[in-house]
Amino acid sequence: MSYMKKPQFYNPDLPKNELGLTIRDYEGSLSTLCAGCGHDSISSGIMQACFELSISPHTVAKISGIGCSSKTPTYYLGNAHGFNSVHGRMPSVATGANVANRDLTYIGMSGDGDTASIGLGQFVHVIRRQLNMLYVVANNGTYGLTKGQNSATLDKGSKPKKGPDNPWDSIDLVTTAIQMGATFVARSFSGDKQQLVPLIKAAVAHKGFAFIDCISPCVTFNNHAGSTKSYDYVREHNAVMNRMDFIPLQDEITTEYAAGTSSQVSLHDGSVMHLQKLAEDYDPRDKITALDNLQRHNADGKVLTGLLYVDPDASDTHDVLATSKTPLRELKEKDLCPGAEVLSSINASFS
Amino acid sequence: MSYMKKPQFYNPDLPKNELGLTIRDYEGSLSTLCAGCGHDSISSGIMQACFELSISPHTVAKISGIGCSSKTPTYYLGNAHGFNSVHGRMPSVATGANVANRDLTYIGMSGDGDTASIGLGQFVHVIRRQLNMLYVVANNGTYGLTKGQNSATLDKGSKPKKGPDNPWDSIDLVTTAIQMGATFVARSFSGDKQQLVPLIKAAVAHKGFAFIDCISPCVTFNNHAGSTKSYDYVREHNAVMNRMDFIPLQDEITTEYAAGTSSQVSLHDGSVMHLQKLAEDYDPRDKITALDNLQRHNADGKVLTGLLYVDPDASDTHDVLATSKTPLRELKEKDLCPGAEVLSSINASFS
Amino acid sequence: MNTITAVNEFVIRFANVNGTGSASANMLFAKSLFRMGIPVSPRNMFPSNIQGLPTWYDVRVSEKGYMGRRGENVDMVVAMNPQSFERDVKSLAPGGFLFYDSTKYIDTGKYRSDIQWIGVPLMEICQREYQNPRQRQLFKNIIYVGALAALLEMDFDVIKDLIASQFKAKQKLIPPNIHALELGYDYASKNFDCPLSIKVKAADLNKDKILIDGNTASAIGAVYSGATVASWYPITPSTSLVEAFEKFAERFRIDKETGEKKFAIIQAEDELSAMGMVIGASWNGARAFTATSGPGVSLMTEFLGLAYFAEIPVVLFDVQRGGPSTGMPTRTQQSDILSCAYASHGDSKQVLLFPSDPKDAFDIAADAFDYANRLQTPVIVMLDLELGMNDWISDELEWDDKREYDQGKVLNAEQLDKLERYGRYLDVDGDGITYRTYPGTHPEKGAFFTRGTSRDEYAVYSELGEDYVHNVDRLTRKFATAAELLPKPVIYKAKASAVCGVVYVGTTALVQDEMTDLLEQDGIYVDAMKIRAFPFHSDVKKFINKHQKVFVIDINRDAQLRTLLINEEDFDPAKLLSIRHYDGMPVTAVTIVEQMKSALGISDNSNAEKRA
Amino acid sequence: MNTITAVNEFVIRFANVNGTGSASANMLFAKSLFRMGIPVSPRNMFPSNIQGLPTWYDVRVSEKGYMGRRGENVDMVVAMNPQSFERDVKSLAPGGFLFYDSTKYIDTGKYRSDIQWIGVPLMEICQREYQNPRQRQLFKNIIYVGALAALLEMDFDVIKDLIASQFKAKQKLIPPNIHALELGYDYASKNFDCPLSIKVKAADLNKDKILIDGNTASAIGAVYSGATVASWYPITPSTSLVEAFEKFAERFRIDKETGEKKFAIIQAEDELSAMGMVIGASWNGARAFTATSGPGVSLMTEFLGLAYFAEIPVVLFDVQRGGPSTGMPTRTQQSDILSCAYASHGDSKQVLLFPSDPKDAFDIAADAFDYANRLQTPVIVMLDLELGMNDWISDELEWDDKREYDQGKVLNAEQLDKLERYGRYLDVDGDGITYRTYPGTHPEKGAFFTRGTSRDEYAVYSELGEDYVHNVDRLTRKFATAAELLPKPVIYKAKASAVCGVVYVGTTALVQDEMTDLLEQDGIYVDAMKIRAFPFHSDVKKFINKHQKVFVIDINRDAQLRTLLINEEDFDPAKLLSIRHYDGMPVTAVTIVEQMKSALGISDNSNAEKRA
Ligand SMILES: Cc1ncc(C[n+]2csc(CCOP(=O)(O)OP(=O)(O)O)c2C)c(N)n1
Ligand SMILES: Cc1ncc(C[n+]2csc(CCOP(=O)(O)OP(=O)(O)O)c2C)c(N)n1
Ligand code: SF4
Ligand code: SF4
Ligand SMILES: [Mg+2]
Ligand SMILES: [Mg+2]
Repeated sequence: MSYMKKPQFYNPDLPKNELGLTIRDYEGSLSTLCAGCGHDSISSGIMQACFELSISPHTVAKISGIGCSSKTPTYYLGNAHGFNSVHGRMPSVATGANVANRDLTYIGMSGDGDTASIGLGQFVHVIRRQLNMLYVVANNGTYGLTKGQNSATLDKGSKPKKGPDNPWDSIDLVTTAIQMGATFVARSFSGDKQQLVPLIKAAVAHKGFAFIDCISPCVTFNNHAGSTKSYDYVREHNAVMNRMDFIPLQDEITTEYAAGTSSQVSLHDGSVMHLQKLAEDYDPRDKITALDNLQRHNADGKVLTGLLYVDPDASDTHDVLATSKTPLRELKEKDLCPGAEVLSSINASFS
Repeated sequence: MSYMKKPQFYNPDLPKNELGLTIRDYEGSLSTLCAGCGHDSISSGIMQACFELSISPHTVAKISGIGCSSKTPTYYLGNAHGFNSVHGRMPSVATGANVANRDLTYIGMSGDGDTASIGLGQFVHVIRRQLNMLYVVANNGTYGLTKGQNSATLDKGSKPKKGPDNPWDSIDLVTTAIQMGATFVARSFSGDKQQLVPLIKAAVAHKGFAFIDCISPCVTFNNHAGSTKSYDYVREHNAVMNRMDFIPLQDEITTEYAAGTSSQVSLHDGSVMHLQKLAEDYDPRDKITALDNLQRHNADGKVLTGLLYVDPDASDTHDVLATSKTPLRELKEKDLCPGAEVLSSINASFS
Repeated sequence: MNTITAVNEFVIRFANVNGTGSASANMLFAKSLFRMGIPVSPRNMFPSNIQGLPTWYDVRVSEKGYMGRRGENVDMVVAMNPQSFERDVKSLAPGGFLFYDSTKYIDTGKYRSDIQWIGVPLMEICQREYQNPRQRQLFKNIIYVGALAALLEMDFDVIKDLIASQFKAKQKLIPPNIHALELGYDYASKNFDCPLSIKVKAADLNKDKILIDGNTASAIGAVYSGATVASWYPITPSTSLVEAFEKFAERFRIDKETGEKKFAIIQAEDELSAMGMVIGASWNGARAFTATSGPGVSLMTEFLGLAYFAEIPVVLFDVQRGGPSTGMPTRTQQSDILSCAYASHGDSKQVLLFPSDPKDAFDIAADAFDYANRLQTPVIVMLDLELGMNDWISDELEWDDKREYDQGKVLNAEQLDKLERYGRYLDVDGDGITYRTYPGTHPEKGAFFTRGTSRDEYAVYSELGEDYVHNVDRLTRKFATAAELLPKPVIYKAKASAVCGVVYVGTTALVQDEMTDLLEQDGIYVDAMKIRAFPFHSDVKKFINKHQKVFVIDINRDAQLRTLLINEEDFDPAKLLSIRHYDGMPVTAVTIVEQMKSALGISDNSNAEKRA
Repeated sequence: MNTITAVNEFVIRFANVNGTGSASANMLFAKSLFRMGIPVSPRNMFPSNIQGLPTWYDVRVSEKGYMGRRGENVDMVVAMNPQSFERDVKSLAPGGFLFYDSTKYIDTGKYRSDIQWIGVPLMEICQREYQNPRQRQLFKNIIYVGALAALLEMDFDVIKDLIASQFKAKQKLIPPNIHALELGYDYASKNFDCPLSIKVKAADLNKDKILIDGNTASAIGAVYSGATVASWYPITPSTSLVEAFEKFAERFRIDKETGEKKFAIIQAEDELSAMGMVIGASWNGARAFTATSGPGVSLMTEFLGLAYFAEIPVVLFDVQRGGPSTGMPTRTQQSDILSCAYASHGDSKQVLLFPSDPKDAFDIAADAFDYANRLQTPVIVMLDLELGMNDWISDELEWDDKREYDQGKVLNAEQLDKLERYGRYLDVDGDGITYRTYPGTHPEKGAFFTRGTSRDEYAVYSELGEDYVHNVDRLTRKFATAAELLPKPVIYKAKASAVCGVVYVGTTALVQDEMTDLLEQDGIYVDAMKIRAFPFHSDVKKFINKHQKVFVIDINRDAQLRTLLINEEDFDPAKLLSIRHYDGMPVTAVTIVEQMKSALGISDNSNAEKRA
């Protein structure tokens, strides 16, 4: 939702962080996503987290694929470089970037289509490489930008806006991430700032690969026809016109619930999602238990949220590759070039 | 190993199956793999299984990617059509083929490079689609055909023939397969015919997606320098010449051990692998237990073999898509073309 | 102040915010004119986003039948979007009509005084009439259509009928829509001198015509041609092709008794997989296709090389959009010509077909499956966004019930039994096309190994240079066969004898009449050739050889069609003059004519300026 | 019977089974000749498998310095492979020498009587000398080298020295190898009249030369040019390039004190990922590359379009092999020219560099990183298997220690501070190349969004046609800048004035001298031009314009280089005569000359037949 100009005035009373910056310094350009889109809440979560961590925005590199979710890096940290690459390939671009300069903070934004379909291979392999980054999937179970096809994370049996019920098993990204060796794995809900912001902060601070699967309702396309809600003129209109050309302005879906409790979130179409927050005394350091826990809740149709697994002593790609502490991109001729004399000896070895 | 002509005589005393065919009718052309390569044992396992199942060879379609493993379909079932496609993409080709004709038996052959690296996305998604096929990975932890780079299934810490110890976590294909919804998941060892052949038979008979992760030592490239074996002239020669140009003829590695017991298989280079066969009373129908079991054994450094998980009532892609019982490719104009009259009404709807 | 006066010959632009339901209303407007028998060409310019950004819908009304885009300036604007208001006001020709929502006061004088301002308090009417805010927004669109009906003197019954037929399935939606229409109609009638000096008049020019987009027409072609397997990955502007296929297949291909589907549609995990499935299905004897756009073609490149070399039929619809890379995903171009023609590394070459209107798209889609099977090679149908996603007036679709699907050279068990020895790649007929067998055909004969590596005539792996050369030279021969099998170009002779020719593919056909007329007004006569396929038919060569100079129109920066012509036919480049247009908007006749005249050294004193 | 008599001018073929250790022994043979100062060109023809299939190693010895492949027939065969024995015997020229293992009786008369048979009981000697079966097999190879030393009168000390230096790291392997050599030497000396009529003689022609393959030379170039990030996926014949990079980086780029590596090599999960990593690393300011072959290029197509459009430096080594598809993975071709030049959908265009020998490969590899950064675009270095995987006599590699890496137009924080407003895509200098910044440069200035979609000069997303056109026209301008920045062609004037020219790229350079000499023998004079880069330098145009007819040599079926020339420079195709060779074997001078003469209408009475 974008045609209202962003207010330009700065409130002198806005709180400042250690760097003397206000939250405004963490903003990007105005979002062009649909009103109420969960992705916008993730953007503000990231701004909030970076603000609270007192990270200088320009030391962050934002990398994404293609999709509504992948557009979001434009909408936060305007003083950071961003790279909106190609569909499903954010992980490899992020890997290259990180390898070139280990000193920046890397945030990778992706969608469930971007990650679980076209990008699944890259997702798994960036995990295996233990890249030091925060990888966020704005998970809405659908392909927002191409207008609502089912994604591979959509629950089996879900009713999408168009077409028949989803007949395929869904891919559980957090389970996959833990299985493949991610050392920080969390799930959250875009509308739950209380939970999301601290998770983002912890993930950014984590050394190694940090993954947040953030459920982020697509207010426009997902889970539509499954609704049992009463008559809606708009819906019928769209159905009859055989095209989705009217998209009502929606409110952001939010929730707030305590650790160890569960929350039922109503989506705009009337369907309900059961979120279950991990108890406060949950120890996320045991991988086998984490996986077990997930499986049990999945079977119950409950979506477990919180920090599911963490290895606080994780290493990262640079540790494994033993790359120099000075970022590779800072190395100069004298560091890199063996020189003419050495070349003579190389020549000699080939003669 | 190939420069000995295959003996052409037929032994009249060879046992015949229900179709009146002998095992010879299940052969393909002569293998050009290295002497002792585990992959050749998988080929003979497939021949044996199809023979015992009395499958008419021409009703099988063999599809593969690229690699030593992917070459093997040429070496079995010479009367079946084969398709050696491109690297990592066997699953999609198999999917198309199966969708076009549900009446054939589909065997997909792949390698660990083919499946766990370039093909990981397709592997996971063919599982999600529950394609009715047998998918075999000839798993040697290495890229045989490109001369011995580490693959993504190679155990962390393994010592490859060239280069440093493998620093990356390995992908466990059976765990992945179960997680992603495969309904028949087994692991075996190429040299253990007693176990492998019945598994292949069961997998072929299974309706839905059947996966066999078959450990298949690359006698030429894998696990070489880790050896503590005594002086070997060849090895030193190769090391000094900085190229692998001498590849000694090796014997096939075989083993035989009872259900519930374990077996230590020595590889040619002297390294040892711990295989643990599932107990006879193991119930493979419980997914959560299967995963748990796997994790526990992985942690112990033991490779669990046998039928790990099966859902005997699985459905397949055709069930999900509700495609016609008559194979799609058999449908003719009268089945498919709505005809001129209908076209008039379509025209009318656009005027 | 001059006021534009025009009957059935003008352009009206709807400027909306996307996601506000305007598309249906605007389509209602255009289709009403179509039903009034007036040639009309609606064109959607939409952003690559879902809600809240500017979107435009241009409707060209042209009794002369000019269906191409006319140009940037229009005669009337329905300015519904505050974001783009200034720009929209600017886009109006002097003397044009600016239709706006006058609920809030706008100081029109601040903008322009050389145009007519028509304010209708749309929001006010809606506030008054509807409680539900969603209905307010939706009906606002219908109200302005009603107002336009009065202003332009449209046939109100036609609009009402159209609403009735569109909402057939939901009868109760009919009265409120008609009411909204009437609200607009009444307000306009009461407050303005209706009709304006710009208006429509019923005609009878759309007999036996339909209004349909190219993606839908292609999809119907695929259904009729017996395509049973469709695998795809969503991407604009190709998505609606597969969605239409699904719709028609669901309608006509489900067995009424058993509920069994005589088709399978699989949403793949990406384009590589989509193409892999098509290859697998075609290899196994089904008629299979996929649809994508540029980025998908790039991802399918490796597989296209496999299909070329292993000789597997493939039907691929490439609905082109603005490149390179993600480019302009919601704009039109014909810029995948080279990447498709030479898709894949090594000496790969692909067959291309260029439909130019919906009827053509239907025919070519249906034929594509025959060609792919006959030639055992990929056939890429090159649509573009302009054709694929816009509604066009088109001839009705036709089908001959006696038509049989051509599966090409496929041997069955009986035929195999008669053969001494079967050779998959033996060129028995000398046309470069060899005989294939489907898996499972015969217990002992006809099985072979399909591979992307070199092989001999019996499909046995071979690294011998002579086997390789023998095989790829046959593929060259097969392409020569293809050139004469594929559709010939269509040639339009100028009214007088012409030394110059003009050549194009696809949707450029849309501006052909207007271009010719504009040139003729200046006494310039040019023969035109619409190329329909690559490799090029010998008639293409003949046409070009017959003319002293030939203009090649390219809807891309790098003159890709011209390149392909020169490459493949060794024409002297000096003779092929390049006309290029590549800003993502559909090309206009004026653009082409201006470039032609400047290439011919004719000064531009034509009516170009008046019209642009 | 005629017996071939030749000193330092012959071809000897080693026919082996792969995986039997013959490669080291054959290399020992070739390198010994090199050390004797005789020009020599060894060539490996290996199968796409690991063990047990035929493999050949041709060594051309040519005091004249002809280093190209001579032809199918050879003067001597060392026939060690029973599988290919018949074929190998056939490949011998009349009067040639057939060296074989006479342990088992072979009825030589059954095969041919017009050649000399030289039987050495290799297996018998091995049985006698060695217990370990592996040693028997390995030393057999060394024994035949020893025998050849006697037969061809090689300098035995040179061979011994070579063994000593090769086994420097494993001293104890030296004596047994020398012993094996002597076994062969002694047997041959005792049983045959040594030397044969075909033999070698020490010369002094390899001063300041090295014997090295092109992949290794490229890798050293990458090390010298400061490449720090290499990501790749294994594929023949490019694998050894990255392996060599790793070797030299491990040797020269590890900090001795800390053990820290000043490079990172990542084996990616596939080629898409490999290219993605290069793009990410280059975007972030590192010098990064990948290496692949045809199928990998096809898979990188989408990403190459992104890098072109988003203007990211990329260095890609494409070591070409036989296509299309998996094709002939262990054979050579130059058939990715078009797929690389126009890689990706939309109007994409890529910079190509064509190294022609190892020294050139080193220089071009090093320069490629400068070009990519200066031009902010992918640079594809087009090697082929012939150059990449064979040892060539080459000039020594040279490096100027004063050389600085050119990172192109990159603004740092101070420069940004001085700017009013930074525009990532503002063409400040008019050369089409704009200024970039690295992530993390400045807290408030210089950050921008990199994307594959259209944008304005300030990197803001835009769907406006004019912004798009402005941007892509600048890219065209950038390519014009590139044409003059990239290496010029090398022109070889004929000895007499010439009306014809010949044009080629890459390894075809290897046959240039022989070709010119053969033509001169027939009184034909042809100027030659080796093109080193695309887009083409203006000198390329000049050269072609200056000649009446120009032959374009293509190592592919579809005349891809010729196509590129015509496309890009609008030459009249009638003037560019195509010479093509594409069976996967390196091209010979004779093949080219024959085609040239037939194109010129000169009957073929030259010495072609004698030599082919
Ligand atoms: C190679 C390629 N294929 C297809 C597309 C079209 N496309 C754009 S976004 C998208 C899906 C986005 O889904 P997701 O990642 O879940 O993001 P969301 O919009 O739901 O946030 C697709 C298929 C593309 N841009 N590139
Ligand atoms: C697109 C592409 N990239 C790379 C290759 C080169 N390649 C051939 S086989 C192979 C790996 C094979 O490994 P695996 O699947 O494990 O089979 P194995 O040989 O070990 O049985 C590779 C990388 C290729 N053929 N195609
Ligand atoms: S379509 Fe869905 S995902 Fe995309 S912006 Fe709108 S609400 Fe968000
Ligand atoms: S290289 Fe390894 S995998 Fe390949 S054939 Fe030889 S032993 Fe088997
Ligand atoms: Mg999504
Ligand atoms: Mg392997």
